[in-house]
Amino acid sequence: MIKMEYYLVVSTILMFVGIYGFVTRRNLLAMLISVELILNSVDINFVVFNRFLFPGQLEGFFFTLFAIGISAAETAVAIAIIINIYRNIRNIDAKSLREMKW
Amino acid sequence: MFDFSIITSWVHGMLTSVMPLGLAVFIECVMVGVCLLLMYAVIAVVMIFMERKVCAAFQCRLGPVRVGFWGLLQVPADVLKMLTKEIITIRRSDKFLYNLAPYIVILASVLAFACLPVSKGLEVLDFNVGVFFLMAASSIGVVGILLAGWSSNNKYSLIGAMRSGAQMISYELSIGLSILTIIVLTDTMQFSEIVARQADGWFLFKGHIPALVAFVIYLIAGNAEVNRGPFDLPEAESELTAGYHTEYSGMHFGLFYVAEFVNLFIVAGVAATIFLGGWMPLHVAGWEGFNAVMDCIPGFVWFFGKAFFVVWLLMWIKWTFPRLRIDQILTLEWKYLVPIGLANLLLMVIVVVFKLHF
Amino acid sequence: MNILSLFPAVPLVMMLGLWLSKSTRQIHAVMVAGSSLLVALAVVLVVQYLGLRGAGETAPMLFTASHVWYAPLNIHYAVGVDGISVAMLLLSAVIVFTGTFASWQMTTDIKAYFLWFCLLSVGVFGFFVSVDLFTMFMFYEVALIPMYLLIGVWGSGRKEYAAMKLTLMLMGGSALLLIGILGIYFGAGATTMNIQEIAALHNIPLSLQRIWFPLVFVGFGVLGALFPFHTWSPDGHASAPTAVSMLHAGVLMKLGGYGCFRIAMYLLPDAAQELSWIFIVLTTVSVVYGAFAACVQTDLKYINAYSSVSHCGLVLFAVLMMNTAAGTGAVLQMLSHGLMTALFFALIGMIYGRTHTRDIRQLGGLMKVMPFLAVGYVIAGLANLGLPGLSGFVAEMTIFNGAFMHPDTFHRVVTVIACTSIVITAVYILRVVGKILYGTCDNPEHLKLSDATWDERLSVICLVAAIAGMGLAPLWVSDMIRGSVSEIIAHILS
Amino acid sequence: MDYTSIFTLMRAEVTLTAILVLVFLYDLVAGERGRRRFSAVVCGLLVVQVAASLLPGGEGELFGGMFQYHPMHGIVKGVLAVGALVVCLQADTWLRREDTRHKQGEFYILILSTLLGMYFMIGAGNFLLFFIGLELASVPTACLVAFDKYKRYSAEAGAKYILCALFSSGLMLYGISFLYGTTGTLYFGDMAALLDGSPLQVMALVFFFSGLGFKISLVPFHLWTADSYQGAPTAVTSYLSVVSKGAAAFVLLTVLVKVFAPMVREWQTLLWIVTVLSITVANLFAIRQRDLKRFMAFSSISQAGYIMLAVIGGSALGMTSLVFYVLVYMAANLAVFGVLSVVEQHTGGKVGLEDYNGFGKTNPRLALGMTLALFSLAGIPPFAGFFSKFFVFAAAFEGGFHGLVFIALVNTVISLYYYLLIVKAMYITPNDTPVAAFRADRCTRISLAICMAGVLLLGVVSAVYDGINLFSFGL
Amino acid sequence: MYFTLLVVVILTAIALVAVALGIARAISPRSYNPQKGEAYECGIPTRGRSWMQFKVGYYLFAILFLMFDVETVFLFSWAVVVQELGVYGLVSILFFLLVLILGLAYAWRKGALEWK
Repeated sequence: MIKMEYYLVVSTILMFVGIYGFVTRRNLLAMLISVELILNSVDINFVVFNRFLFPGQLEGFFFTLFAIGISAAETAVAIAIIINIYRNIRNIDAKSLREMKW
Repeated sequence: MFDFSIITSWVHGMLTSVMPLGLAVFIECVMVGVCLLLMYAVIAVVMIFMERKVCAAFQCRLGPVRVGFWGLLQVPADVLKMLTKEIITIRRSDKFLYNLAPYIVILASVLAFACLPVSKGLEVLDFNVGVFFLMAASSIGVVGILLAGWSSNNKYSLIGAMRSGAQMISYELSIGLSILTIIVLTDTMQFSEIVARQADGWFLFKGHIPALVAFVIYLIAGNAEVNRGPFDLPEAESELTAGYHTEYSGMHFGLFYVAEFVNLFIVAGVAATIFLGGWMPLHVAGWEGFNAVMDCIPGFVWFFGKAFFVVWLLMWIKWTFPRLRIDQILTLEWKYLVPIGLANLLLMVIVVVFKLHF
Repeated sequence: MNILSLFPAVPLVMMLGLWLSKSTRQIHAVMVAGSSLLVALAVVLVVQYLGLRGAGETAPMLFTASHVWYAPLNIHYAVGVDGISVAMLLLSAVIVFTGTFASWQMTTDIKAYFLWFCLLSVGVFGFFVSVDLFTMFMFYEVALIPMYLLIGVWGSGRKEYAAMKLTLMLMGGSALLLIGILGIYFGAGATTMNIQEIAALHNIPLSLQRIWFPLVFVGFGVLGALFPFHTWSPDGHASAPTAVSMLHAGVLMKLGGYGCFRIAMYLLPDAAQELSWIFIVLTTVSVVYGAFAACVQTDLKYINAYSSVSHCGLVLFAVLMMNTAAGTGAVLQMLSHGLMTALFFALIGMIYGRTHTRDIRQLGGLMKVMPFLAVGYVIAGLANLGLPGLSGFVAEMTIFNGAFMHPDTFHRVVTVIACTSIVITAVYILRVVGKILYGTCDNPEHLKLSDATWDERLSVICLVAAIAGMGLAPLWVSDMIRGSVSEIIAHILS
Repeated sequence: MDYTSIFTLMRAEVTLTAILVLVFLYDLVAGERGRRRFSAVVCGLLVVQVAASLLPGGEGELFGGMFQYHPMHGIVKGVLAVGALVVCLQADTWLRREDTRHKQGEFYILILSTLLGMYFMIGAGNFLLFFIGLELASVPTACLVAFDKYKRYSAEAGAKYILCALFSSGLMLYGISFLYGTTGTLYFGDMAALLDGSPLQVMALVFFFSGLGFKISLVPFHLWTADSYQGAPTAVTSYLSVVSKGAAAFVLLTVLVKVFAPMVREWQTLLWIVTVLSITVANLFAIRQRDLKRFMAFSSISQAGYIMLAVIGGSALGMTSLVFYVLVYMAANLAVFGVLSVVEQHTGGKVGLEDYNGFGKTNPRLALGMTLALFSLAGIPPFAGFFSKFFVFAAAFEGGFHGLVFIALVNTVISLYYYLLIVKAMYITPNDTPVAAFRADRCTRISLAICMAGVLLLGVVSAVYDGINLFSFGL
Repeated sequence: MYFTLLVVVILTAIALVAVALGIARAISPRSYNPQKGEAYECGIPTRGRSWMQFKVGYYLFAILFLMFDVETVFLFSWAVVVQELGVYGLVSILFFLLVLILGLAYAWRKGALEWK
C-alpha cells in the first residue's frame, strides 16, 4: 500500500517546483503553468488528507473539485489576457513587460 | 442470467491453488490484458468490415467480395498491407509529439473500451464513477488528435486538428448533458449498477420523453464526437486531404484508423448500456414466457446486438447525409443541442423529483 | 450654546460667509465683523471669568460643558477654561483681529487666503477651549495644516521648502504627541479623555510616565521651538505672509508652551519632576542659542524668528521650573511674546511691503521715511528686550524671579545662564534698530516710500496698546493667571 | 431547509444576485438608447442594494455553518456596495467613450460579480465558501484590470494581476490544505477548537496569510500593485484600491479572530512585521513616484498597513476601527480617483504629477476636493481620515503594540510629505500650460459630492462610528 | 484492485501501439528519398511556417467549452444524489443552471457563437 507520506512528498515537490518556476520563468505561459502546478499540488494534498486521515467525510474531495473548477476559470481568464498581450506587443516574455516595472 | 464472475473466480481459485498470490495476480493481469487486446482488435476488424458492407449496401453496391468468402478476409489483408508499408517521419516535424500522438489516441480509446460492461461480471474497469471516468478517458483522445495535427508541420493537419478539437470538445458537452439526464434517473455512475437498474425496463422507455430526447441528442453528438460523417470535416478529404493524420503513413495511420472505428463502437456501446439496458434482455411485463425465452439468450449477445444496432444506425446516418460546414456544426451544437440538452435535463429532474417516471 | 464653543464656531461661520461672498469688500466685511466679534467675545469672557472668580468660584475650570462624542473611546467634546486659557483666548482674539488688518493689502486670491486663515483660527481657539485630550489634539492639528498652504501659496522667498519643513516637523511633533496621548489615555485606565479627570485619577504608573512624558513634551516642544527641534521656525516665519507670521509666532507657538504645561506636566507629573532637568538644559540652550543666532542674522524676519526661539524657550524654561511664580511668568511671557512678536512681524511685513527687502544691510534711515512704522518698531524692540513699563519686563522678571527661588545649584546656574539672554537680546534689537531706523538712507528709492495706511495703523496701535497695557497694569492679568497656575503646580508637586 | 432564513440572512447576497441578473438581462436586451441609461439603471439598483445590506437583522448561520451572518457583515456589505456605487458613477464618463461603450454591460456585471464574491467571502463560515468567494472576487477583477483591450498597459496589468492572484491563491490553498490536514474540518468554528499551534499549522498560517496579503497588497506581497494600478483603467484602479482591499482586510480580521484565535501570538508577530514593512516601504516608494496612479498605488499599500493596525489587536475596538477606516478611506480615495479619472478623460490621459501643476488655478473646485481628500488620507483633522487613523492607532495601542503605533505615526509624517507634493503641484508650482478648465459631468459630480460628504462628515458625526461599534466583535 | 486494473489497461494500450508499430517497423521496407520528408500539401511546395496564428474563434469555443465542461463536473456529483434531495435539489440546481444559461445567452447575444 502506498503511504500518505509518499503522496505528500509528490505534492510538496510539485508545490516548490511551481514556486520556483513562477519566480524564475519569464514567459507568461510558463508562469501560468507553474501556478497550475501549485494548484495541483494543493489538490493532491486535499485528496490525500481526506483519503488517509479523515476517510469518513468528503470535505477534502469537494474542496478539490471546486479548486479544479475555479482554477480552470482562472486559467481561461489568464490565457485570454496573455493572448491580448500577444496581440498588442507580439511577445509574451515578462522581460518585455518592463515598460511598467514590477 | 449467466454471471461471468463465476469463471473469473474459478480461474483465480485455480491459479492461487498452484502458485503464490502475487504471481497469480500477475498472470491474471496478463490474461486480462491479452483478452482486452484481442477483443479490441477483433472489434476493430469487425467494425471495419461492417462499415464497408453497410456503406456498400446504402450505396447499392456489393462492397468487398473478392478476398475470402463474401470478402471476409478483406480486412486482414488490409492490415497486412498496412504493416508492410514504410513508416515515414517527415522533416521539421516535432518528432517526439509526432510519435506520441498515436499512443494517446489509442490509450484514450482502450481506456474507454475497458469500461464497457459486456455481460454480467464481464467488465474490466467498473468504477463507482464509471460514467465519469469514461468521459474523462475518452476526452484524452482530443489531445492526441491535436498533437498529431500540431506536430506534423503541415497546414492541413493543423487545420484538421483544430477543427477536430473544436468539434470534439463542443459535442462532448451534449454527450455529457444527455448522459447526465440518465444519471439523474439512475442516481449512480457505476456501469454495472446502471445496467442492473434496467432489469425492469430500459431507460429509454422508463425515462419518458426526456430520455428519448437525450438518446437522440446522444446519437447526434456521439457521431460528431468520433468525427464521422456528416461531421467529418476534420478529415474532409476534399479540403484537407486527410486532416490531422495526413502525414501519418503505414501502421501509424492504421492506429488512428483503428481508434476511430473502436471509438464508434464505444459510442454505440455506451448508448446501448445506458439507454438500451446493456446486456439486459428485453422484458415485457406480464409476458412470462417471452421473458423466459429472452433470458436464455446470453448477456453478451444482447449487448453486442444492441451495440451493433446503434453502430448500424450511425452508419446509416453517415452514408445518408452530406457533410456540414464548420459553422453549421458549431451552430447545431451551441444553438440547438446545448440549450435543448439543458432544458431536457431540467425536464428530467422534474420528472424524477415528482416521480413521474415509470 | 456655551460661550466657549462660540470661539471655534465663529471662525467657522466666518468661513461660511467667506465661501459665499463675492467681492473683496464682502470678504473684508466678513473678516472685520468676525474678528471684532471674537475680540468682543474674549473681552466678555475675561469679564465674566473675573466676575465669577471674584464671586468665589473655586472650580479649576469654569464654563465647562461636555458632550459625548465617541463613546467607545470616551471621547467627549468637552470645553472649559481656567485663567491661562482665558488669557490665551484673549491673546488669540487680538492677534486674529490685528492679523486681519495686517492682511488688508493682500490681493492674490484673498478668499482662499482668509478661508485658510479662519481655519487656522478655528484650530487655535478650539485648542485653548478644549479640556478633552482628543479634541485638544484634533484642534492642534487643525491649526497646523492651513499653515502649509498659507505659507506655500502666499508666502515669499523659499516658501515651498519652508512650508514643507514646517509642516513635516510639526506633524512629526504631533505624531509623538498622539502616541503620548494614547499612552496617557490607556495608562490612566482608558476610562476618560478629560484632562481634569485624568489628573484627578492620578494613576498612571511611573514606568509608563517615563516613556510618555518625553514624547508629549517633545511633541509640544517642537511647536514651542524647543532647541534641537526649532529649525522649522526661522524658515517658516521668514517665508510666511505677514498675518500668518503674526498668528504663528503670536499664537501657534504658544500652543506648544500651553500644551507642555497643561498636558505633559499636568498629566504626567511624576515623570515631569524626574526628567525635567533634561528639558531644562535644552530650553536653556534654546534661550541662549536663539538669542545668539538672532545676533548674526541679516534678514529681519530671521532675526525675529530666532528671537522667538529664544523667548519661547524661556516659556518652556519657566514652565519646567515648577513653581507658581515662574509658571505665572511663563504665561505672562506667552502673552507678552505673542503680542510683541505679532507687532514685530506686522511691522516687518509692512516695511517689506514697501521696500521689498528685509535685509538689514540694505535698509537705513527709515525713521525719516516712515516715522509711524519706525516708532512702532522701536516700541516692539524695547518690549522685546524687557524695558520696564512694557510687557516683556513683567514677564521676564517674573520668570527669573521664580526660577531663582529654587534653592539648588542646578536651577540657579541655568537661571543665570538664561538671564544672559536679556543682554544678548538688547544687543541684537538695538543693532537692528540702529541700522535700519537711524543712520542714513542709502537707497534713494526708499525715500519716496509712504508711511502706514489706516489699516496698518489700526493693527499697530492695537498691539502697542495691548503691550503697554500689560506692561503698565500687569496685576489683573497675573492675578487671573496665578490661581490657575498654582492649581496646576500644586498638582504636579503633589 | 428553511427558505425564509435564506432570504433574511442572505438578503444582501440574494438582492445582489437579483441585481446581477437584472443588469445582465438589461445588457442583453437593451438597445443603443437603453445603453445610454445604463449607468442610471445600475446606480439605482445599487442604491437598493445598499439599503438591503444595511437593513438590520439578527445573527445566524445557514447551510450548517457554511454561511454566517452577523449584523457587522451587513454593515460591511453595505459599505462595499456604497464603494461600488461610487465607482460606477465615476466610471460613467470613461464608459461612454467610443471604444468602451459597447462593453458597458460587462463592466457593470464584472463589478457586481466581484462584489458578490466579496459578500460570500465575508459571510463565509467555511474555507470552501471563503475560497470560492475570494476567487469570485478576484477573477473578474483581472478582467476589469485588462478591460481596455487595445491599451497595452491594461493587458500587462491584467496579466500581472491574474498571475499574482493565482499564485497567491495557490499559496493560500496550500495553507488551507494543511489546516485541513491537521484538523480535519473546514468549518471556521470547528477548526478554531482544534488548532493547537503546531509548527505545521504555523506554516499553514503563514501561507494563508501570504495569500490574503496579496489581495490586500501588503509588503512583501505587493509587487503587482503598482503596475496593476497604473495599467488598469482608472475606475478599476479605484475599485481595486478601495473595495476589494477593504473586503479582504475585513475578512482577514474575521478569519484571524474566528479561526486562528488559538494562535494569536503567532499571527500578531506576523502582522507586526508585515505592517511595519508595508507602511514604511510603501511610503518610501511613494515619494519617488511621478505617475499619480502609481503614486496612489503605493499610498494604498501604506494605507493597507494602517488597516492592519486595526487587525493586529484582534479586539472589538479594532474591528470597529477597521470598518470605519475602510469607510473613510473609501470616501477619500474614491474622491482622489474621481478627480484623477475625470482629468484623465478630459485631457487625453494625463496622470503625471507635473500635469497637475497649476490645477488649482484652473479648476479650483476639483482641486479643492482633491486636496481635502488628500488631507483626509494623510490624517489631518477635521477631515474623517484623522478620526479613522486615530481609532486604528488606539486599537493597536490598546493591544499593547506601542512600538508599532510609533513607527506608524512616524510614517504618517512621511505620507503627509508626499500627499503634500500633490497639493503643492496643484496650488504652488507654477505652470505655463495647466490643465484647461472644464466642467465635470453629472455622474462624476454626484460621486465627488458623496465622497466629499464622507470626508467632511464621517469624522465629525460620531453616529456612524457608534453605529458600527454596536455590532463589532473581537477575540 | 481498481488501480491494478487501470494500470493493466493502460499498459495494454501502450503495448498495442508498441507491438503494432514494432511489427510494422520490423517488416516494412525502408528507402531514403528527400522528397519523402516534405510535408504533403497536395503536391504544392509548402510556403511559410506551418505553425501559424489561428482564428480566435477556436479559442472562444475553447473558453465556452471550459465553462460548460466544468459545470458538468458539478452537475455529475449533484445528479447522483438528486433523487434523495428531491425538490430541494431541484431548486438548488435551478440557480446553478440559471447562471449557466445566462452565460450561454450572453455568448449568443454577443455573437460569440457565430463562426465568422
